[in-house]
Amino acid sequence: MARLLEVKDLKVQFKTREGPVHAVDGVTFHLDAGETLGIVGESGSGKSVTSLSILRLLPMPPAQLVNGTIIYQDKDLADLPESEMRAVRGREIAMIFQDPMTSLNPVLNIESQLIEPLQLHLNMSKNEARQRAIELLEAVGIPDAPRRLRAYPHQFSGGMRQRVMIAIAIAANPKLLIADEPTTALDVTVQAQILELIARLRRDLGTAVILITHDLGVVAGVTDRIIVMYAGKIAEEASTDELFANPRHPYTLGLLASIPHLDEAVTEDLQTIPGSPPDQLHPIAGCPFQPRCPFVLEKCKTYPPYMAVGPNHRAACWVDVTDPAEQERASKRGFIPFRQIRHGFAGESSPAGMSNA
Amino acid sequence: MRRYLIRRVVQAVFMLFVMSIVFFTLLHLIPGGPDAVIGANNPHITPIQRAAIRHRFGLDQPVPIQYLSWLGNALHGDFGISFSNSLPVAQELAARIPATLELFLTALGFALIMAILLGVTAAVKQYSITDYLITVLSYIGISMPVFWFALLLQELFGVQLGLLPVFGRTAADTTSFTNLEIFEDYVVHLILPAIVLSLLFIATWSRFLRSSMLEVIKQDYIRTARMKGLGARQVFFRHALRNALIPLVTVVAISFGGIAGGAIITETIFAWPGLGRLFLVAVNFPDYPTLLAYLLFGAASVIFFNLVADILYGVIDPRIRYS
Amino acid sequence: MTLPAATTARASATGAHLSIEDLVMHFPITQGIFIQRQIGAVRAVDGVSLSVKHGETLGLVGESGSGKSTIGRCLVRLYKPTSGHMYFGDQDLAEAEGQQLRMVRRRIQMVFQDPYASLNPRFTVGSLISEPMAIQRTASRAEIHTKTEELLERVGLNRRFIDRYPHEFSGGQRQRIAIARAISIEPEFIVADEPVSALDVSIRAQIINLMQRLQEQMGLTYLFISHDLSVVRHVAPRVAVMYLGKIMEIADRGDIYNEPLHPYTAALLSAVPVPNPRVEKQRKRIILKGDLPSPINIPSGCRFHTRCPLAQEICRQVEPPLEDKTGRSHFAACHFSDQVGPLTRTGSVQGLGTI
Amino acid sequence: MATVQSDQLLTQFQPNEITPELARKRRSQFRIIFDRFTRNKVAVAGFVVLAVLLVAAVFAPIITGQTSTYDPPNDPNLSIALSGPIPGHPLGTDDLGRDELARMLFGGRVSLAVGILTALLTILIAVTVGSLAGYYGGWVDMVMMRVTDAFLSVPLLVVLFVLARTFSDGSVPSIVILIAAFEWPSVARVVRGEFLGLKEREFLLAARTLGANDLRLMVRHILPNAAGPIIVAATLVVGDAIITESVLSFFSFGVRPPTSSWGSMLNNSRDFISSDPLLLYLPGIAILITVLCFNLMGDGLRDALDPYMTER
Repeated sequence: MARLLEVKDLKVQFKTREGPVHAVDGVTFHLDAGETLGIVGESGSGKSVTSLSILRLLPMPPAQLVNGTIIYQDKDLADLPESEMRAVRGREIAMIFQDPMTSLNPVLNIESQLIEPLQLHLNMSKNEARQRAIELLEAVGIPDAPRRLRAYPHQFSGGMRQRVMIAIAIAANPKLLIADEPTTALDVTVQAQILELIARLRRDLGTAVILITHDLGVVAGVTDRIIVMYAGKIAEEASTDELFANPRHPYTLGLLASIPHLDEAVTEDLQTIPGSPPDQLHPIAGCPFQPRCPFVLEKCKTYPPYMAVGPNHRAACWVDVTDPAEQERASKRGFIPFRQIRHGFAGESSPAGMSNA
Repeated sequence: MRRYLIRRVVQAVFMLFVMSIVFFTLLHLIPGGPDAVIGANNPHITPIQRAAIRHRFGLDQPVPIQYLSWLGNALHGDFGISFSNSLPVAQELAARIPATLELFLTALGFALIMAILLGVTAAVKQYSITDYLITVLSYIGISMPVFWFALLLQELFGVQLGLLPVFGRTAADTTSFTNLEIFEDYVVHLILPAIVLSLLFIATWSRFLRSSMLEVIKQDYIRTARMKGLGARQVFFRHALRNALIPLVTVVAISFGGIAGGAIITETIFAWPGLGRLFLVAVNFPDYPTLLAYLLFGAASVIFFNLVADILYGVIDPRIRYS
Repeated sequence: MTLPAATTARASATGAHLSIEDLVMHFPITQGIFIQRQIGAVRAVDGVSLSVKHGETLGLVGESGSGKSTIGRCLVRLYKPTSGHMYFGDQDLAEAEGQQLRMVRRRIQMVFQDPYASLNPRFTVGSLISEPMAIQRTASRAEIHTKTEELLERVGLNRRFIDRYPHEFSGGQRQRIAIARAISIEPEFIVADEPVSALDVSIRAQIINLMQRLQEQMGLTYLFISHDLSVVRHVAPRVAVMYLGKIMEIADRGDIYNEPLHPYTAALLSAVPVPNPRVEKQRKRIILKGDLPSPINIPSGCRFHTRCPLAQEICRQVEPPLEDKTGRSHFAACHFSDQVGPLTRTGSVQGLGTI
Repeated sequence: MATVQSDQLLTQFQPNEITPELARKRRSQFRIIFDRFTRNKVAVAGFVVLAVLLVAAVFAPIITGQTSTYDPPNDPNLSIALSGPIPGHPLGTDDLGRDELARMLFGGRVSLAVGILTALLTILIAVTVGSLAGYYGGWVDMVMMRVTDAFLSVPLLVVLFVLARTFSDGSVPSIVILIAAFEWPSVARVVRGEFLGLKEREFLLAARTLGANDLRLMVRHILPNAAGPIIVAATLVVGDAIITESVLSFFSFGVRPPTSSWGSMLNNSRDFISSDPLLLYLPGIAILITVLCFNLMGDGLRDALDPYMTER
């Protein structure tokens, strides 16, 4: 597959009174045409900042692109002139955001917001654009599109607004769609609708997708590959199946073990990751996960290189967490060997619709 | 929306009615009220003359009756007769309105243009020297006593530089002027008072617009607009300014309501023959029928323009228009 | 307003600690020039009956606008219910006033969703945790300090933090502070309103475990309100599902998750993403059409019929009662609960347009 | 088994978890606010200038050797009238030959007194009305807000002139009462807004579920969180009141001689603009600087008093 995007050693900082916040701290990844990549992380992990810096949508200042290249096709977006960047935004790469309630301009009707990218990038006349806008609204599942075109954002529910947002994003047929927590603000049944829609559009249009979320469940179903971020760095990267089947970073391991799984038997206690996510104003020397890590070693004080731990599988950890000896050592710090969910699951206790029938 | 409108209008009318009672009672019950004023300047007045005057102005009736008859007349546009020159108050006021409107509209129009220019510039160039300069100037504008500023301008442009007239609305004698000269004469007389009157508006509005603009720029939908690939100009004027102007529109509308009080200082200092000067003369006399009418005029304009502000807000903001 | 025989749910509630009967909470919408008159109501809770056994956890699940949080707030009497009863022991919480209400508040406490918002930023941790003791006068001035330090350690915080302000703590630590405050006067019952939703994923397990440990140690009873079905399944042996102000289904954990008897529960379950790609790729989803109707204008008959894949004519007209469908205290309010099983197995994806 | 391990984990890790804020030395609430205020250099400058002005005004009688509260030394000496700066009179003399410096100090005493006293009275009324209306809502709110609306519908300067002419005896207290009577409604709205917003906040709901009574909720919980906007409003009222007083005095409706304020001094000096412009400049600049400093300080306080401490 053709390489679409290549991000190398991206560093983004926010200038504050008390010093720089190292929001993204040396992130390297790539994306192929038509691929769906998941970026998973908690608040402050740098996942959203990474995605916003691709389109250079961060407010600068206080944000500052300190280092790195963002090669899209053959252009480096990191130092493209603003005028050329505008031709990339919306046309080549488009984005949808977390909060559909605030992402649409409240004083403009849907039509004028939706035809903007059509007129700008596809040079459509107003009439052509209006026709296309109706098709787009229908494509994202908004009933009665011609009439709804005249409506204002506040007349739509959250789920409908996110559909409008998606229509705006795909209007000029971008090659890459970045979805930054597109369902976090929505209810679970609406989330299912939106994820379904994104998956279908991706199939129909062949668009590459970067899906950013804090919810491991959301990425499990729709992505080809996943990046796990922690404290502005990539902790682990693998194909989706491999990541869930064979997690190799203690953070991924902890994350998977600490959330209750609907497809598993109910346990007495959840395994916890002690402590809190770090504050990027005061980064920890070496591996940022060490204060919370049961596998921690003396050499974790220097940051581990990304090590290939399998085909298409990288992890930034000195420890081989699959080694029984290491697990034994870690169990003294409270580590519970990772539940064997991959080797089939107890059919009896798995909720409706989740057993492999 | 229609129901809301009716409700607001009814409320406004009721408020004005309450105001009229309050003002009437206030002016008639205070020591040194209308009764005491009669003949105050004439030590030789006889009790019979006094009674005649009291009767003529209806002051021999109980206050509630006086109020009702005043109200009845007022509803027909009759606000009584001035104590100072025995002319109908309504007529006096009406004669002064054009001069005040001319000054007020010029000043507000000028202020609006300046405030938008300065506010938007400051917001676009946040933290630049221009921004600091505008901020400093608006702070000074807010903190400056208007009458003092007026005196300084008068001294500088009128007396020292001799560039502009400092008193009145027109030259004393305009009979020999051509039409163009008459217009010019109006304009040069307007400049200083209009600048003085607009100072406070420019300062407050530009600061208001700057902060509302900066607030809007932070919103998610501005990021959406940039995501589409729109240029800075379109993002700013099409997406940001519209949202930032909505609250300013209501602030401006409310400022109109201050016409009665706002004109007093400027008109007095520049000897502008408008309502404000009429009022000041009435206060000093004291000419109660004129004062009462003026107070009501003031309250009415505040109430009316508050209403206008509410309605405008609904018209401009689709979130309210459709709910 | 007539309510269906939802009260049968009470029948199973032997030894119930808390028993809610026909709870209604309508927020009036008023309009008027001088005198406000009511022109409608937000029917947030529209006739709910349920009970919680001593020392147990009842999970209350629903999407935003379902009324689940309103029930919680009625229980701690932040709202006075429009009608209905909330029996707590022999006391009706709906009726308690004045001194009675103060005494009740000693026995029922609440933990809120957002630990950034639920702690007064002007208070120190010590004064936050000790405030209930000061108000309820359950401890003397001298005891309060020692007790506060003990409470801090009990929830896993250092006792040296007693003089610090909330903004100095992380989200997980703040929620511990909020929990310490709630248990400081040794209540019997805790309403936990989305206690982990605002926390980072890696923190949630800490708080869930803490709450479960405290339950064992103190014999607490929980009403655990959440939109997260996985979390509720983990903490609550019995679960109620709400939709638009009513309970759609209430049953034991195993029953409700394995064999839902209401299409809404089934749809909710099928919509929850599971962190397992193998399961995800095989799953059949029930995608509900449309949006949640407004709680001002609740649909006739079964309130779920506008979005239900099983809806028939009868659903538009007759509101189904909440009744025991299996004889194992598995209550569901659906005319066609026997068809929910097949629906779960096939899934249903509503037709959508194509590009 | 699992339980034991995670319990062990809890005790092992949590108590020692130190966020960067916790790692710092403990600071009192006052200290935090002070630190944040001092970061705003302009606001600090405003505060310093105000402090100097206040000290000068407070010690005006000692500096000039006068014992009266508000009245400046009245020692006309027409031989040195309108002198401009001369030895013994660093700022010159007025049209009656009285020392301008002494008059400025006493004028400032009056202007500052009017400003500060008005602000105090305004806050007292506004907090009472605003907090009751915002907290209780319903008909209490309805009645109080209609009254507030009525006051706000009054054409301010017009009514002030009329009332100053009729009610006021030209003393400082009467001016203070007059101005405060029309300053409180807008502040009351601010207070009401704060109370309305804060009473729905979760921490307040939490306190209510603890059984806290209304008084405790209002005084211990809401008021400290609303203090910021109230204090800021107070500083703005000071500036407003000083200007309003100067306008009243300029039109001879304010304080009456022998008491003088900066405003009445301006009224007095109008006629001497050509002969001794210093008499016009000094009081005007004094008003400008004082009001400016109050406004700058208010802005600094606005940021320093933000209760949510979004940034340290």
